[in-house]
Amino acid sequence: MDGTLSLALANLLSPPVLFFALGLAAALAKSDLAIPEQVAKTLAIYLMIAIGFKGGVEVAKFGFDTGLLLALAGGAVLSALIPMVAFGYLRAFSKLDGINAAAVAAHYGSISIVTLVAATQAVQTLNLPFEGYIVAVAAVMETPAILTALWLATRADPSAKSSGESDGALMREIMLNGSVVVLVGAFIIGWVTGEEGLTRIAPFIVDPFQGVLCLFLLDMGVVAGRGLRQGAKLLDWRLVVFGLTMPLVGAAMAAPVAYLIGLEPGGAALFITLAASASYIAVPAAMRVALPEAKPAIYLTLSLGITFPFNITLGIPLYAALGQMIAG
Amino acid sequence: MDGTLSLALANLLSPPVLFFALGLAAALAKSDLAIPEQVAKTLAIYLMIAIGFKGGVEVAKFGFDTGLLLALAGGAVLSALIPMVAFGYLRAFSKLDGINAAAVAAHYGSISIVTLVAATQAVQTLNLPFEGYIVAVAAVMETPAILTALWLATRADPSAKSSGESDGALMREIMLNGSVVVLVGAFIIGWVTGEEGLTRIAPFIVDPFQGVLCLFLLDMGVVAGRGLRQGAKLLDWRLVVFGLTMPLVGAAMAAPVAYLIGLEPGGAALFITLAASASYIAVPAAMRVALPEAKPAIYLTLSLGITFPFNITLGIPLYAALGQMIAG
Amino acid sequence: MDGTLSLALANLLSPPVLFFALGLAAALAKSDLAIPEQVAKTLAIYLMIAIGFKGGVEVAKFGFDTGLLLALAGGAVLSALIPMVAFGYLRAFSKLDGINAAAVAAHYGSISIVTLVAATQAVQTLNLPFEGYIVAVAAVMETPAILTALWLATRADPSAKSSGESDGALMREIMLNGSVVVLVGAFIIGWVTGEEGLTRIAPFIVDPFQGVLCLFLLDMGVVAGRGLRQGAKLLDWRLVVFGLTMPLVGAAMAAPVAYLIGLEPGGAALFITLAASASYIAVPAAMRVALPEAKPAIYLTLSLGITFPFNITLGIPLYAALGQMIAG
Amino acid sequence: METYTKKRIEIIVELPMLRRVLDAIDKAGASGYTVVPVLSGRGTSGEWRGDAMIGDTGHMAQVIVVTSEHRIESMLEGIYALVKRQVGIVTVSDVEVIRPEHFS
Amino acid sequence: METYTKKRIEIIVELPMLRRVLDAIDKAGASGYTVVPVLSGRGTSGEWRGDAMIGDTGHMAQVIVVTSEHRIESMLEGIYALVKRQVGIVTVSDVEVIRPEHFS
Amino acid sequence: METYTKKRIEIIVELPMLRRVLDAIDKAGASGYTVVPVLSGRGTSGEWRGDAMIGDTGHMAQVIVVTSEHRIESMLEGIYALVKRQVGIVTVSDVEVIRPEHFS
Ligand SMILES: Nc1ncnc2c1ncn2[C@@H]1O[C@H](COP(=O)(O)O)[C@@H](O)[C@H]1O
Ligand SMILES: Nc1ncnc2c1ncn2[C@@H]1O[C@H](COP(=O)(O)O)[C@@H](O)[C@H]1O
Ligand SMILES: Nc1ncnc2c1ncn2[C@@H]1O[C@H](COP(=O)(O)O)[C@@H](O)[C@H]1O
Ligand code: NA
Ligand code: NA
Ligand code: NA
Repeated sequence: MDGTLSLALANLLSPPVLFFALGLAAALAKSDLAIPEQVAKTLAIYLMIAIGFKGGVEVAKFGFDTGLLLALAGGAVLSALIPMVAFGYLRAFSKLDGINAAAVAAHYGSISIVTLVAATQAVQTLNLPFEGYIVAVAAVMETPAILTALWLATRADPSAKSSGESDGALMREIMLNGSVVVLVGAFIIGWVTGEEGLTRIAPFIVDPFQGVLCLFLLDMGVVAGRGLRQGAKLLDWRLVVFGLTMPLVGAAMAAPVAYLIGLEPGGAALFITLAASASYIAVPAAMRVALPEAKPAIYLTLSLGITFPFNITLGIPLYAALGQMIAG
Repeated sequence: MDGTLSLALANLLSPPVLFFALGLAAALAKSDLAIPEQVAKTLAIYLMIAIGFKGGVEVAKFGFDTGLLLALAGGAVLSALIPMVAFGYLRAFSKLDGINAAAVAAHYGSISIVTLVAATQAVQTLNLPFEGYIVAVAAVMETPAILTALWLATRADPSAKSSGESDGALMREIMLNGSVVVLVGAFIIGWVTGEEGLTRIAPFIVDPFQGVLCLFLLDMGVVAGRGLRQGAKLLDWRLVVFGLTMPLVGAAMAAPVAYLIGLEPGGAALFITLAASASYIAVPAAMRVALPEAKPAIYLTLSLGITFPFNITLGIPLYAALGQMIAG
Repeated sequence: MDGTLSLALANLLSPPVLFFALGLAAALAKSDLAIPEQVAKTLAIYLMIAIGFKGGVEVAKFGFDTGLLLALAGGAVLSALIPMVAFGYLRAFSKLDGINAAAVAAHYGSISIVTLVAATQAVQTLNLPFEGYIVAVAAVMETPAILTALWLATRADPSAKSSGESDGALMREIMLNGSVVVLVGAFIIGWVTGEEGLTRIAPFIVDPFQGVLCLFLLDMGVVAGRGLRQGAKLLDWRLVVFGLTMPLVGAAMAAPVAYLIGLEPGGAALFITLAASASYIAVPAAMRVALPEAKPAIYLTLSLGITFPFNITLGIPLYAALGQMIAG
Repeated sequence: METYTKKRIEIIVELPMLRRVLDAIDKAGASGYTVVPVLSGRGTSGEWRGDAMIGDTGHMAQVIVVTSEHRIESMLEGIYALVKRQVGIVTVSDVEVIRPEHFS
Repeated sequence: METYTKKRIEIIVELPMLRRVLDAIDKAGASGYTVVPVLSGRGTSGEWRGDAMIGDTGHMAQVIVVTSEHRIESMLEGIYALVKRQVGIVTVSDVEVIRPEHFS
Repeated sequence: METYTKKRIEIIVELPMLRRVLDAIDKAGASGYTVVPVLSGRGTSGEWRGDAMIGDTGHMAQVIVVTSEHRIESMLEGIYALVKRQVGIVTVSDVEVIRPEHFS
């Protein structure tokens, strides 16, 4: 426990988290600080390449076992189930209507890559071993949640879904989404080129990685801060409570799965982090197309303004402790 | 003196200055060379983060003394006083009217971070010790000059200031300006995380720093060159003389202050550089709002096209020599 | 021969080529993956600076001999002659009319810097010595091809050239093109500052170079893939054959020249690569102005969609082998 | 120089819907369109700024279509069907063009 | 499809003044606005190019406001008070819209 | 607030031709122009997307010119001479302005 606390503190005082806080504070103080759009998009691609490639190299080094398949299956199932729990939680506890509850639920079934990146840093700092294929699990967890949420929404209100759009087309669009393609592609390239490939591009994707992450989190802080300023009026205390506790629910659902798969301590921590994290890029865009009546200000503010900061600061040390407990 | 000369030559033939010259030459030759806007903005943020963070780490390492407070106060006073001298100089020597003279004066009281960055490189090359908190002094020197200039302008022409704008709102806007926030924020983060934080992100903010500076100065060269092409017709020889000598006036005013504060040789050189440098981002924007009648082509061309190149090439070696003299 | 094959395989499985393939595949699968425009432009400038600077440093280190002048002259002559051969080839073999054939021919006389960059990587991996001034040769080879092509086009159809535009103005525009200016400028700066300059900025232009190249080639893959999707319908099998064999024709023309100049094995390989590569930035833009009737979808698809991928994957190992043969 | 009267439709639409709107424009028979970036905006669904967002949600673009009067009706219907439950606005104005064969 | 006549105001304004112009638009009661980036331009105060500048001074953006005829007068006055000493231009034109409830 | 009638010309032109079009506008006596970026488009010469291109070929920009009626004729001719063999479109519409002295 003491270890968890000191880890939490170390995490809070690490440069990435402090830069996130700086961005958040700047936005709340109405500073015009912002990373230009095109650069922010490129930083996101960079993070995908770096984490995907390194994951692939790990797999090339240590090979892979049935664990990979189990983890992929476990991740997909979690992504599909978590939205049901989230939906039930919201309908029982908050005042959200069916459509908005379904839209929010989709976000929590899906995942946040930046949260995974930050967790990977923490896990490495702690020297916890982890499976490189977790990034492949992340890719698999992006989309099932959306299908569950659409099903929940149409059960709640048959007219909820925007007409004329087949689920298949939407799924295809999300899975061909640039970030997923880069993540999976870099994973495969890392796998194919292995250590030798890594040596060639390490000065680009390894050495400056933490610094780039700081810059990206500075921007995420700005985005979260502005989102909070815009969206705060739509969130009552019940929704805030949901945004702070739903990650724990996801983590609790993922922990036994991680145990059953037999993941390493670090791998379990990352797997749990994926379940606990919420999407803020792919799922919101899908919701705009498929459930246009759901309010983006609600789901985006929850995911970006409440859950993301929670995970980055307090969640990750917790999931790391959890991973060590169940797999240690 | 010989040392100064050889230092000046070394400075002139250093990659950053040569890339600046390349950009300048390209723009004067009407090449379409340019660093895209969003990237240039990001490079500026990068420079702020790097210099701020490293300054903070220095303070974490060596602690700080009353020197910090003295330097902050001295910087603020200089920023407020230099515009008066500049205004008097312009009114006596050039043909500028009161409003334009006040607007130009504001720029010379405020500072240029890129000049500070370049000076820091020079000071490090010379192994001159300097106080990390100089970057905090830079932040403090951004704004007082603007207040002085507005006061000078309204004294010269009571209708000069754009109506309906309170000075306070404008000052708030400038102090919440993205670059100031990032500079100060990174300074604090560097201070908090210290050497350990630096180790983590040094491959991003330390190792490639000079290369990034080259890219940024290439862009500054282009900007200065185009500014010169556009604005040259508005500058007579008197204004050119002002642009080349006003930095020396600022330096002369700062040197005794640096001596009194008791700064180290490198710190004195940087302090003098701040006083000698002229703003080209924050102050021009403030002038557009507050003194719309003043001609941007005059103040921008002076600051960016005359004084910045002078400082980057000849000024910095001079200020380094001066710093060594008064503190050596 | 065996060495060539294993080199070809190693090249195919290197990170840069695999990232190119990833971009290509993503675009063909209609993914929305893309590097934002302003960033892609900056990456191109970065590559120019890096390759130019390093070339200049090589010249500073080893001095230069009459080889430089011979290589410059040889490059210029090749650039002017290759379009004639390409034009004859196209008129005899394909169904392109005179104007389109001339426009395509211009591209093959000019050069592709990214192909040169990739070839330089290969040559370095093989430890083949090469002359640093090859980058200057690249700059000289950009434009002569355009003049030849315009002459060919007006011979084929006197009304082909857009009226009112003097060739001189167009040439000036191309030679002041941002990338040429940066390439040549960085070359000179590298030359002037030498090893010492390189030490200062190596962590920016040397260490992360291959990684940045991967990112750039990812983008090139996307561009090539989209180009293919748009332009495929305009290319019949004859044009595809041309796009795959014309680089070999260029290589065959350059090999004896490289031999006569007496280039080192790596230098010969790079010289041959220049001749074998085709322009896709400067020449297309010039053609839009000077030969507006020629179809961009034809020349761009050939150059970017057929020849560039061919060179990057199979061509370069071949040219490396050729270089070793004639200079070994 | 002779000019011909056409209609200019300008649609401000959220990025996640852009592809679908462009497809509707194609289907309505327009010979072309142009997409212009948008930096920031305000409307009934609040204020936004592109550089303070991550992802496409809430980020608008502007689509310009120049087309013949007789296509307007069906085009507006196709677009309206798409955007009626989304944020976004549509305006139509008169313009003169010089190359009528360029527009259908 | 029924359309309704509105006014489209387009304002080209320097970035340092943008926030103030948007506030004036809000105050004049418009239900929204859209800001579009500008790359370069020329006017009485000379020629400029965004990628050859540093900072916001001299860099323009374009603001689009669709609003009702009856708000035009006061809106133009508010904007004019702001930009009369600045660089920048304002144009007004007629447009048809399909969702009138969207605009005030 | 009094307004004055002017013409607004909007030209969508390929980047390699942009400089030449701006020069033609200058020569025709307009007091200014504004260049706006374009993200993507479709026309008789196919579909394109700026972030899937390298170089300026096929990449469009939009030029806006506000000018007096009497200059339209010669300006359109100058522009037409430039773009008639290129891709690109030109539209003209009526606008009101508030500062007539700003436009020639
Ligand atoms: N009256 C208006 N004038 C100009 N743009 C508007 C207007 N109303 C809305 N918009 C644009 O359309 C977007 C969505 O509007 P809304 O659906 O009302 O939230 C806004 O963010 C603006 O970019
Ligand atoms: N006649 C015009 N047509 C289009 N844009 C213009 C015109 N005049 C000025 N502008 C734009 O407004 C900016 C400032 O104009 P000015 O205040 O005349 O210097 C210019 O840089 C252009 O972007
Ligand atoms: N009808 C249209 N409406 C709007 N923009 C168009 C139209 N036709 C062409 N364009 C724009 O002009 C560019 C070139 O058109 P084109 O010359 O027809 O290929 C296209 O890529 C579009 O950006
Ligand atoms: Na999740
Ligand atoms: Na100063
Ligand atoms: Na060639």
